[in-house]
Amino acid sequence: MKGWMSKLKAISALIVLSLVLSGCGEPFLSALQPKGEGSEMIFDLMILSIVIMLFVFVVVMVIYTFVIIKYRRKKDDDPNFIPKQTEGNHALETLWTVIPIILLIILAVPTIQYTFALADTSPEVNEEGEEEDSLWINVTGAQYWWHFEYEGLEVSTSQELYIPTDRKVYLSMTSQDVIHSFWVPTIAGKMDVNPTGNTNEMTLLAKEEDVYWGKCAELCGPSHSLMDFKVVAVSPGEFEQWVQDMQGVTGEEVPESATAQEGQQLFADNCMTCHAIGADPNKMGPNLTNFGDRTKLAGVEDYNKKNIVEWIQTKGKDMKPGNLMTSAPYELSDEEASKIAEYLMTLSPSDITTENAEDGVYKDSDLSSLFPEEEEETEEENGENTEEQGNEENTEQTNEENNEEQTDDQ
Amino acid sequence: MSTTARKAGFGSVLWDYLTTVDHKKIAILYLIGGFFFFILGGLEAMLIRIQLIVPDNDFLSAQFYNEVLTMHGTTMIFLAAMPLLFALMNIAVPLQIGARDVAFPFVNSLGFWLFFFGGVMLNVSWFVTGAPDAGWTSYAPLSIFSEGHGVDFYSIGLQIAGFGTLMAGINFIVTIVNMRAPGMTYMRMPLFTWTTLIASVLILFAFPALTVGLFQLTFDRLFGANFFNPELGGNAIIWEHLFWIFGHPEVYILILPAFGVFSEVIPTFAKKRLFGYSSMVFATVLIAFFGFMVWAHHMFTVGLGPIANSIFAVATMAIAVPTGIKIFNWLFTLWGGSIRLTSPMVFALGFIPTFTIGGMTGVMLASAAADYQYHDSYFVVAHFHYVIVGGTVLGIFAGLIYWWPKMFGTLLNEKLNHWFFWLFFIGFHLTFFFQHFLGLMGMPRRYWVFGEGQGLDTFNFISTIGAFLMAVGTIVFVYNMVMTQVKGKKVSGDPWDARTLEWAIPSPPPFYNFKQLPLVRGLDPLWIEKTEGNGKMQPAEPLGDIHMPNNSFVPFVMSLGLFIAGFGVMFQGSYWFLAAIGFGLFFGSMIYRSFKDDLGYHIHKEDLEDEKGDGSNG
Amino acid sequence: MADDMLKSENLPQNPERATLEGRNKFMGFWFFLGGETVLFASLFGTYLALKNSNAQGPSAEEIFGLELVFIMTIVLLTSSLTSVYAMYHMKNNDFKKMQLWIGITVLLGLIFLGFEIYEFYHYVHGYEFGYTTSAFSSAFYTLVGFHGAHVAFGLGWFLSLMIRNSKRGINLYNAPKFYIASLYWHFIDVVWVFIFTVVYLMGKVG
Amino acid sequence: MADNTNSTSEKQQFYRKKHKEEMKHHVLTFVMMIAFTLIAFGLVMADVSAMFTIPIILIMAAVQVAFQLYYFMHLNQEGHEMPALMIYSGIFAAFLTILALTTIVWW
Ligand code: HEA
Ligand code: HEA
Ligand code: HEC
Ligand code: CUA
Ligand SMILES: [Cu+2]
Repeated sequence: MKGWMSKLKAISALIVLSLVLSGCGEPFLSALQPKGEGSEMIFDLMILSIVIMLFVFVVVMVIYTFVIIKYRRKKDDDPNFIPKQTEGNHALETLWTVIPIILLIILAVPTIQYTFALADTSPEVNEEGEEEDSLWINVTGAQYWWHFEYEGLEVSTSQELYIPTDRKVYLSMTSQDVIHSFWVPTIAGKMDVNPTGNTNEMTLLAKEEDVYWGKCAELCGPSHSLMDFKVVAVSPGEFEQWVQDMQGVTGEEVPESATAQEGQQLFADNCMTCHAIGADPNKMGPNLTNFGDRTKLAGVEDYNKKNIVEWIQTKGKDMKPGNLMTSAPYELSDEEASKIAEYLMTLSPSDITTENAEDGVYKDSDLSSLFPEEEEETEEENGENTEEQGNEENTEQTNEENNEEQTDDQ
Repeated sequence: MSTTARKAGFGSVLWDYLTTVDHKKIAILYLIGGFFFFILGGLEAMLIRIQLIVPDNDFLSAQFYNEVLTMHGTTMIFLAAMPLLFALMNIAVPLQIGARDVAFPFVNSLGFWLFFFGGVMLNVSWFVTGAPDAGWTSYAPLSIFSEGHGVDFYSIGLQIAGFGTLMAGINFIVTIVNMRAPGMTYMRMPLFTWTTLIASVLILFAFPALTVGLFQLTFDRLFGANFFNPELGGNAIIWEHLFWIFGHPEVYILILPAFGVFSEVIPTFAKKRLFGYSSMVFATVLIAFFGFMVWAHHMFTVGLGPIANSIFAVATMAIAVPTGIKIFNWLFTLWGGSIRLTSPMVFALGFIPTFTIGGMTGVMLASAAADYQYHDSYFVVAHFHYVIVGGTVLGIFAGLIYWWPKMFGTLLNEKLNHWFFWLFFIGFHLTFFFQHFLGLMGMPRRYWVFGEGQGLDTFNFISTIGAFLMAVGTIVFVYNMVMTQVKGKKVSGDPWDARTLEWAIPSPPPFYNFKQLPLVRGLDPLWIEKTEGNGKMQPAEPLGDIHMPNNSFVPFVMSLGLFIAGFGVMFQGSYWFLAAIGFGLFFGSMIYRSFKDDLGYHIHKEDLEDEKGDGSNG
Repeated sequence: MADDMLKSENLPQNPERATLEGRNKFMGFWFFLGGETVLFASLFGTYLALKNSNAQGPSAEEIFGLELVFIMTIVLLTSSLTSVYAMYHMKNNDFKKMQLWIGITVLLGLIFLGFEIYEFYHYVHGYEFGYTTSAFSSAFYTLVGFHGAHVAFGLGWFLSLMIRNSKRGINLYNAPKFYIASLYWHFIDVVWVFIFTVVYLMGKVG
Repeated sequence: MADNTNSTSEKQQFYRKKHKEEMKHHVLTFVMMIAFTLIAFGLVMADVSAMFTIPIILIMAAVQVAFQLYYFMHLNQEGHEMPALMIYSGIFAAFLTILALTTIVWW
């Protein structure tokens, strides 16, 4: 199957590549420059279907142009000329029934294959034929931000999803209010997140380190178009490092500067009802554990102090119309807001940030430190309210082991 | 009793139209209503495009954008495209089958007024708490959480308009089944009649699902039901299914009559019999049949699972086959013909490549796995505008220009029509072709703004420019329509040298259509008489009295009743009295109607003989 | 011809389909019933999807009492037969008997409706099973209520026909009206057969 | 257009007889329907296993409905081809709707 698909691809390369790769879109956003397993498979399918369609179109257009030129009534034609009134032609009619059927079968077969392949969430198998541990992430969509919990790892983030490259990442997806749709064009197709107990699953496999842009693709309210997120694909080693750094955060860490310390206090007083730092399960608002490393504020705004202060003071009213932080009850002076911003910007527990999504250091790792033996059972239970159950016991062990590993690495 | 007042004043003309049950006048009402909403929907489209002309534009607010977007889709589909198609069906179908009117003239009028008041209801929302903002698909639970009364206007307004559509649908089925002239067998019916029949059948079976969905939405929002409320066990997927069980057949309701128009226009101006008539009929039926089995292709990313997705993907692709049959039949009707490039024909010729592109992107979308990328991106927006504007809207314009003489007895200016076509056509491709790429480049649909630096600027800019061209084209057409009526130069009964029955009588036809029902001797009856007879239809019956239905104001009152009741149900509390008044009017009218015999009246044979011979029915 | 339509002598065999208007009504109504099939299918589908979504509220098994529903079923089935009798007499041009049988049908319909109202009342007050209790309750009341509304409408229809035509016999103008009203009544019965089976019986079986 | 209203009493007599004949069928149909309802009711009351009961009662409901349509509503008589076609189409659409709503709503 792969064989003739790529042959077809070769034939069509001339026609299509010029069309497609002529800088169509930005490399971090365009589905036409696939950099993940899912998007590459889909891209194959697109090329195949485009080739078929171009063929059909050419046939139609050739006949069309011919007829119009040939059979147009010219000025000096006899206006009383009556063409032959043909009723039909069985041979022709059969022809244009059968050929489309064949073309459609050619398209349908890989469509079904890929549809099943993309829905496959069984564990990956390594060279020895053993099942590898699967990294499951619970994705929650909310108006207008995304929340990610790494199952069994006691790590939560929002807005920016860190994943290891060359490794299948499994997503278990729901919504906490309306329907959203999780879309990272360059590495995978999209999948809706549903609020009514229907959990969806999909996989991500990024083949290159990069920061990929994600979009919400289902109308979800005024700020639907501002519900951007990022997928940060780093090498497995870096990922492992990142997880361990994130696991260390409790939210109690005292920042260095005095203003930031004041900010921390203000934050605790005003914001902790909705926001969490550390693996706290609170997801009324985005988890801010590594807020200092964000590339964008609230997914779309430029990340700088001025904007952060404005966000806090306006509660994002104009920056993200209709967002749910507008119901926050606090009143803060500009100065206080600035202190909070200062504090928030210090929240950078890990050296692994979006910048690391470019180089290939820490490449070698099989993430095994993240999957101690005991955890295997919890994987089965993913889906329903995983964050409360099961993980609690494992936390301590995980942390300990992680710490050991960390020292090993160094 | 007849209200065909000669040289009537404005008041009596108005009254005549408010009470008319004549299919030709109802066609004009549908045309006016539909075109008004088309302009409105078009203006909304312009707002959308202006907002998206540059990145991070703040021409519209986020909330308002969603309202405009929702109303654009809803208005165009329910209040513009469908009524305009009904206008064409009303003017053409009874004449094409040689009937004096539709089966239920009263219901025909009721259908129109329900549509009209439903449309008004929807648009009143602009002035009361804001328009619906959850997209024309109104997915729950967003539509449940939506504040204000926008979505209530959507659900109640569409409910009312939907009843009207359902009635119109049943009416056409019965008309075509029961009222064909002697000799007009099913396989001699013109294709437009066929597609009207099949589209009406689709209406009959598709709209009830919407009715139920809308009731559930209304009950959830207004009466605390929990169909879609996750907290009490509801499920939002139910709405998606019901909406698309209706929604997909709906798109074939939109396209099939347009196919019918082209199947009239192309043979007429190629001066050739339609190639493969019976396979055209067969393909129409097949499209309708498959149309009911594919709805979940709008839900590929919802998570139904690979089995369901695969089944629906394959079923969807299957529709390409009958549609392809049609495309090639049209091409081979042209083959060997003597093609006149009149304006309806130019629209038909513009349709073929445009719709083929739209259909092809449809098949690409049908490839479930690939749809994970396309879905809810501008690729889909491009697809459906290619099929809707490139198919339905071009079909409506072709049909409108083609049957304009039958409606008004005048002929639109050909030159201006060609200007209109080229402006609209070029504008159309500029607007929507590049949207395919926008979608693939990562632009989701229903986006109020797109950001800078994402490579989406150029194509969006081109798209907006294109939309302006379309608007200019539309203005040319509006100007043409107005000027033609102002000049009022009359034309003959058969200005296009056409083939079907409606051209055998004067333009516009007398209110009883056919003095004597014609005898149909085959497909394209008028053409047969032109080539084998004396060019006139032979009568199938002796001249006799003609039975005509009475005008009635009741449809207007009934619809008004539902309109008023809608507000009562929506605002509740102290407004319940409105519901009482409204439903009172509605049911009261029904009872009045059932207690008052409506036997119609007769035009006497002698009066018919007095009418000037129109040179048609011998 | 118009005046002929109001004469009740010399009725043809199928008076409901003897005129074009009659045939149109007849066809149109049947088609409408085709559409109603989908309408009720959508309601049934929703009900089936939500029948276990009783949230904290009562479940189907807890509340349904089959005896009453069984009696209701019998009543409605009987009313279907009585309306057939009415049509039988219509075809024999026996107006009085027709009115009588329609009267019986209406009576049975009223009994049915009365039971249904009692049943709902019982659920609401006996089990706190209101319209807004759960997704299941909304789906249940909407499905059964839609049917009930159809019954009520049918009763109104029959009554207005009886009253309107009480002073004149069967004629070509009103025969189609009576006929389609009886078709409607049968259809309501058809729907109920499924409600009885799918909602009540299957609700008890689980 | 109307049926030939030739009303010799002979013809009337014939029709009356025919109607009577039909009426007999109707009563029979009715008895069957009551019987079916009773059986279904009995099965459920007797707590027979659900695996068995559900298909049986569904089939019986379908049969009852067929009886209603064919006998009470005369769908089998001539002149009912179009109505029959439309009812079948409606059942087809209805079937798909119910199938979908019972299978692909929860997962
Ligand atoms: C007039 C309206 C109309 C028509 C006719 C069609 C026709 C088709 N549509 Fe389209 N569609 C819409 C209106 C329409 N659509 C709308 C409004 C939406 C979006 C709704 C929303 O979300 O808001 C939509 C969305 C939509 C989707 C969902 C996309 C998504 O949201 O992810 C899909 C997916 O399968 C689809 C497929 C098709 C197919 C396969 C056809 C086929 O019928 C096309 C068949 C025609 C051809 C194929 C061309 C001619 C054929 C030949 C020349 C023969 C040879 C061809 C081949 C062998 C390929 N459509
Ligand atoms: C029949 C259906 C129909 C038609 C004809 C159109 C016509 C057009 N639509 Fe369409 N559109 C939809 C149905 C239709 N649309 C639907 C269903 C949606 C989805 C909604 C949703 O997501 O919920 C949609 C969404 C949609 C979007 C996507 C918005 C988004 O996702 O954010 C866009 C964007 O470009 C768009 C543009 C246009 C344009 C430029 C036209 C043009 O073709 C319009 C051309 C017409 C005019 C320009 C007329 C204006 C005339 C004048 C201005 C004349 C001036 C006045 C006088 C003479 C008095 N439409
Ligand atoms: C009512 C709950 C609530 C309260 C209280 C609240 N927030 Fe938020 N916050 C939110 C929500 C919801 C969002 C996500 C908004 C969006 O993106 O749509 C958010 C987003 C943010 C963001 C952007 C996050 C990101 O990942 O880029 C920052 C920063 C922020 N809040 C800071 C604060 C501060 C500081 C306070 C207290 C002074 C605060 N919030 C109080 C709910 C709240
Ligand atoms: Cu979330 Cu759109
Ligand atoms: Cu579709």
